[in-house]
Amino acid sequence: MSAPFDRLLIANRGEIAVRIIRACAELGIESIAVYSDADAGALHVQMADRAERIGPAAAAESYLSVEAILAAARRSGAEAIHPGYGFLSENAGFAEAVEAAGIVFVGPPPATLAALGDKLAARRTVAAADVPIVPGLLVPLGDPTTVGLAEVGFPAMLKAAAGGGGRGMRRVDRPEEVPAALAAAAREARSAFGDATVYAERLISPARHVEVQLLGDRHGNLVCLGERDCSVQRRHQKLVEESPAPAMGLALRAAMFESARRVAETVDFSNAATVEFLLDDSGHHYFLEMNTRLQVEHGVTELVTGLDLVALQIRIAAGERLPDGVLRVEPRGHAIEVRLYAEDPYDDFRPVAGTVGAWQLPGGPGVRVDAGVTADTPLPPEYDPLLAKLLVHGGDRPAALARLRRALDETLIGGVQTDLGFHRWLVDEAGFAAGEYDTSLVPDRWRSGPDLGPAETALAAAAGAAARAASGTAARQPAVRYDSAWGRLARREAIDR
Amino acid sequence: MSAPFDRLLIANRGEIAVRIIRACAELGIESIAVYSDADAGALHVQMADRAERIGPAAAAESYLSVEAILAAARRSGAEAIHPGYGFLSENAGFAEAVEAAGIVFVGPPPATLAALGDKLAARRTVAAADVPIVPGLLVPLGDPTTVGLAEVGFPAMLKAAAGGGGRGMRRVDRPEEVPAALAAAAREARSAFGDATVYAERLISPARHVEVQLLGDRHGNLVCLGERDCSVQRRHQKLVEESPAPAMGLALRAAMFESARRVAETVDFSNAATVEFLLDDSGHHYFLEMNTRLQVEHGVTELVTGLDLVALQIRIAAGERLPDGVLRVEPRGHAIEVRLYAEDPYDDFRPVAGTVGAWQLPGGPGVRVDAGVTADTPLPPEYDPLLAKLLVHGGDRPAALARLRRALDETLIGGVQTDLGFHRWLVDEAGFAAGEYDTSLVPDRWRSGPDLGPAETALAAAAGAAARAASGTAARQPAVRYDSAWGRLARREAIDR
Amino acid sequence: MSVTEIRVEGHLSQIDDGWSFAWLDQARGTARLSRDGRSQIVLVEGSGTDWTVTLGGRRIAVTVRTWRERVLAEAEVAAVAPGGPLEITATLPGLIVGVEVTLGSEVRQGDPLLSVEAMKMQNEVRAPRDGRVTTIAVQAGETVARGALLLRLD
Amino acid sequence: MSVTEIRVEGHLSQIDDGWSFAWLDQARGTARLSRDGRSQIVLVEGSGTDWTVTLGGRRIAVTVRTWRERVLAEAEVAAVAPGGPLEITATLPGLIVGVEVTLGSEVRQGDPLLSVEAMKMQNEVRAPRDGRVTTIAVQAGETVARGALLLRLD
Repeated sequence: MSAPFDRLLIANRGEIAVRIIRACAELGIESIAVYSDADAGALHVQMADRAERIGPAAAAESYLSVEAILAAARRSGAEAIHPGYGFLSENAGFAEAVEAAGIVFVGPPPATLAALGDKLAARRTVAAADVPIVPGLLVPLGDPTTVGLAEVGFPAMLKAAAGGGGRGMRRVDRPEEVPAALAAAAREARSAFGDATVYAERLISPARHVEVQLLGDRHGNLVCLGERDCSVQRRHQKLVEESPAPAMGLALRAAMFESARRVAETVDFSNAATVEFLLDDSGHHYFLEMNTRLQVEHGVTELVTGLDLVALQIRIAAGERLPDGVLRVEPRGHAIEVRLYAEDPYDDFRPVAGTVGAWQLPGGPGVRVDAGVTADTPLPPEYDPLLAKLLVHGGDRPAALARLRRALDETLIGGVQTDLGFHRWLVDEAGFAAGEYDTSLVPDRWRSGPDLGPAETALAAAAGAAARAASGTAARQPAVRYDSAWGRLARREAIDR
Repeated sequence: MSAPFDRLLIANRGEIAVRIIRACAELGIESIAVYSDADAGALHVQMADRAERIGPAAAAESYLSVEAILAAARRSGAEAIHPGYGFLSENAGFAEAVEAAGIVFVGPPPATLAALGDKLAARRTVAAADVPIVPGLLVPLGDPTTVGLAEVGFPAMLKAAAGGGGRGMRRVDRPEEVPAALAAAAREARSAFGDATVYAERLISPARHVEVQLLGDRHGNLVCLGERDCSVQRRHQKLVEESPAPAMGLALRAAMFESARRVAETVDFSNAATVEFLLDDSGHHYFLEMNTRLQVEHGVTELVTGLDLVALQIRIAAGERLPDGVLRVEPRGHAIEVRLYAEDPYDDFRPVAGTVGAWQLPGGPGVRVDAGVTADTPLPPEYDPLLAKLLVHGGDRPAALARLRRALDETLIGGVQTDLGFHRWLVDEAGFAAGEYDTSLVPDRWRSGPDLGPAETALAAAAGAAARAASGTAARQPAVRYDSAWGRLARREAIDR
Repeated sequence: MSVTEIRVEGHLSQIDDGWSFAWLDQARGTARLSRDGRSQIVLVEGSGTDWTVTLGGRRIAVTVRTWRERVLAEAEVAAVAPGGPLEITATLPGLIVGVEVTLGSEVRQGDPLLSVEAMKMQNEVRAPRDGRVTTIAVQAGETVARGALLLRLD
Repeated sequence: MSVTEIRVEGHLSQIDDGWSFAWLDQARGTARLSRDGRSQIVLVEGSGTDWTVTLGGRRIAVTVRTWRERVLAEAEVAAVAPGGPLEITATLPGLIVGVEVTLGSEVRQGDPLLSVEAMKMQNEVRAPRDGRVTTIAVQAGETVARGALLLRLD
């Protein structure tokens, strides 16, 4: 099969840029990376066939600069641009500018991005198509707020109309909290999206966050590639995703798939998108939003379907038809993804800066890692602290969980605090292990994690003391043995090899 | 589900020991590694929960010592022993001694190992069960040889009755070559297996080497998990395996599966085994032998079936029934494995000694690596030079091949020559790419590989000269740029990051 | 090297018997820590007295100080402390085995004040600066908790 | 550093323009080699004059010698050669630009014998040992192939 394009530019960085570079390599397409000054030595730049500098470290002047990216595309002769996720991926203006430059945008049509980018407009459209939406306003929250909010009820969520990624969101439990929360949400929305419009939804709690993956070609074929449960979140942002969603009945799944299709049919849809829903504890689902791009967690769906979503996105963008094998695919087994962030889960998942030190990834059966960094990679503070995604696939959920536990135990990341310890805790957390969890898991059950236990303390003490005693010695040479308690001399001896 | 055993000892080393350790970790079983003095720092020792020394570097005194391994099992309280492949895995005496010690042997019953270990006896049994065997003798090649060989015809293969792994084999093209070849084969057979018995088969050429994976429990369930084409061989030993076998019709596949089942039914079979066949160019298949153990290439079948064969072996050994999902599994997509050996493909695949330097493995979708070494691992000359297995899975054969090419391009192994370059050549070799190849591929088409081309020479020259110029500089600091031809000064300049 | 004080996340700790430690890749901090035939890979980064041990993904600060380093560090703290009365407190929980000064004694920086047995080790508490002993809050044979007042200098 | 001779698997080679090279992990030999905006990761192991470059999994021996190292290496070869007449041959194909000796001259080790321009560089061929010039096989302006006889010393 001939390559869909000769050259494709990737308007992104980190692991998703690496993911798209790999897809290009497999499709026989020359990949063009772009990089800011902070990323000149980054992994995606090393791995691409070519790389184009697009500006200084600040995202607004590089990865968010339509002009800089289009100039790089023209310089390198790119025939297509894949935007990845985040940055300009859902920016209708960017997609339009790309197509105006005669370059193919790998994603839904620009008008579709525009229609779904306004979350409030999307609520109206979707509600009109008889898809259940989260109860709440269909118009912006105005002044006086009490009129609209009385209908919505409390607790409520204030949300940015142009929003996404958890920004511009505020929970309000009582009417008197509204003015301050609205001001804060509007300020955050204006700063993040340049649009201060805020609306209100009833807070669904407890709720699961479940999303449906869609793929459509430009010839009218649309396929629903199963769902993903993304309820493990901190700051309304996902940490863990799995497919199939635990304990979801056939009827509910069918109803959600039907809702997802209806949402897609309200627009001129093609390429890849995800319809997000909340599930309440009575088994009702409510449309949240439709993301018109590849999701971070697309690999979960790839593992259970055996498909390559990025390759399919590129083929669809080149005008190819979805083959029968894709339209009739059946999921197999169970897949889980955990996101490895440079964040401190013992301190409210605060992002941390620094440079990656050791970088040892797990291997063997059923394990996949999509990484954006490697040993000794500096982490620019300007960008998202996602280091890598660790994905596992097993015959069923218990097998996948056991594999995830094993894979996490094989992973060693030095230099910076990561959320690895959170994930390792999660695997053995009773509710998660049983598949019984919702979006309250992180705030209610993890909080800032367990205290350091005596076994860990003892191990850390031994390792630290031994490391100091052995710090002058060459690697693999002598071993240090403590035959005595704290305070005595550490002896060095040759290990028996 | 509770763990099948509390503790399991792995009577092997290298990548297969790591593979079994991973299965134990996922099953909740404590893993006990064994090691010779040459392996005290080896990866399998690092990864296991416990490790027991079993003797000096020589395999005969360590990994092949029944006494040393049983003593380690008793010391560590192991309830089961997994033999891996090679070493003692098909040794009926070892399996008997394990069971006599009250320990579970993870494999077929000892009597089955004995029955199938004698390749000549197996030929008689299998022929009696109406399974086609390679035409040739059913009795040892005696003196005078001409009587038996006249029936077989020329060219013929002389083979060790106790054989395996390509040892004790000789091709004879003319009657006058027989005496010397017979003496050599008998000598090699006696040295490798302690049994000089040799028989003769007609040489099937061209031939494909295709094998069928069987799995059976102790409750009468037997399942055929598809076939693997293993025709890419050097020295009658496999380098590459794939499933499904290219261009194999449904009728032939069904006939081979039926033959494999009949072979298994001639013995008291349970656990995992592989029935090997030769396929001639008229679509006939001939029984070669049945390997009563896990194959090196079992991962190929795991990728297309989604099963964990090692976990299933352990469950079967614990007396569990094969679940319905296993008995009715359907393969999906296409998988290919390439074996990464410390061998010089440019010098007749001569094994090389040394220490691994850089060790960068591929990642991303559809890639699996089972490695027995890591950066800085010394390679003991006493053992097989297999470093790792690189496996890929794709929607179809072209997708799997593209993925393999991409994964090989991401792999960097320093310190020793490997066969990586052979595999990279193979992916683009016209016959292999088309699925049209047989066991003559390596000797006829690769020989000792292509000569170094002008582009590689230029790149090597530039890299060597630049490395020397930059050898005093710190990593990631300055870049060296050649703005002039050979002979001028190399300038150092900061790279723009 | 004789190690006298180990703190894990700031808290005094001790090491159990029989650990064996070997670097795998010292430059990147990977090492193998074994005991009773069981081993695990740990990540240990740092140098001198300050180390970070990563266990199960959690970065744990470990301070490893010799007697000399501890005295110097404490003297440094004392040196920057403002003048006036100084309270000497127990840095480890332990048993007072000797009191070397009497009420009203004039002491010089570095003079021994008390002997405390802690974690199977006998440690001398020395004067962080010159001064006069105005309070002695403990006596030999008494057990003290961490942070307990031992004596005051003027 | 001025590089004068590069051999790939023993054969003289030259470097094209415009390569840029940066170590990624010098300890393990990974580096990035770029030209015209395209880059690839290469593995370069070794030190001093002897390097191994791994390309597509193939280990390729590369010798990088300065003029001085080359002369020393050749002198070493000559020094261990048995006495008697010595043939000086062209180590690179090139153009003879000057002959510094005449038939019968007595020369000392290190004396210039000829100038050869090769690969855009002018190189002097020096006497590997003391001796007398018994043959001059070339003249200025002549082009010689690698291995061609230049002159003989007795």
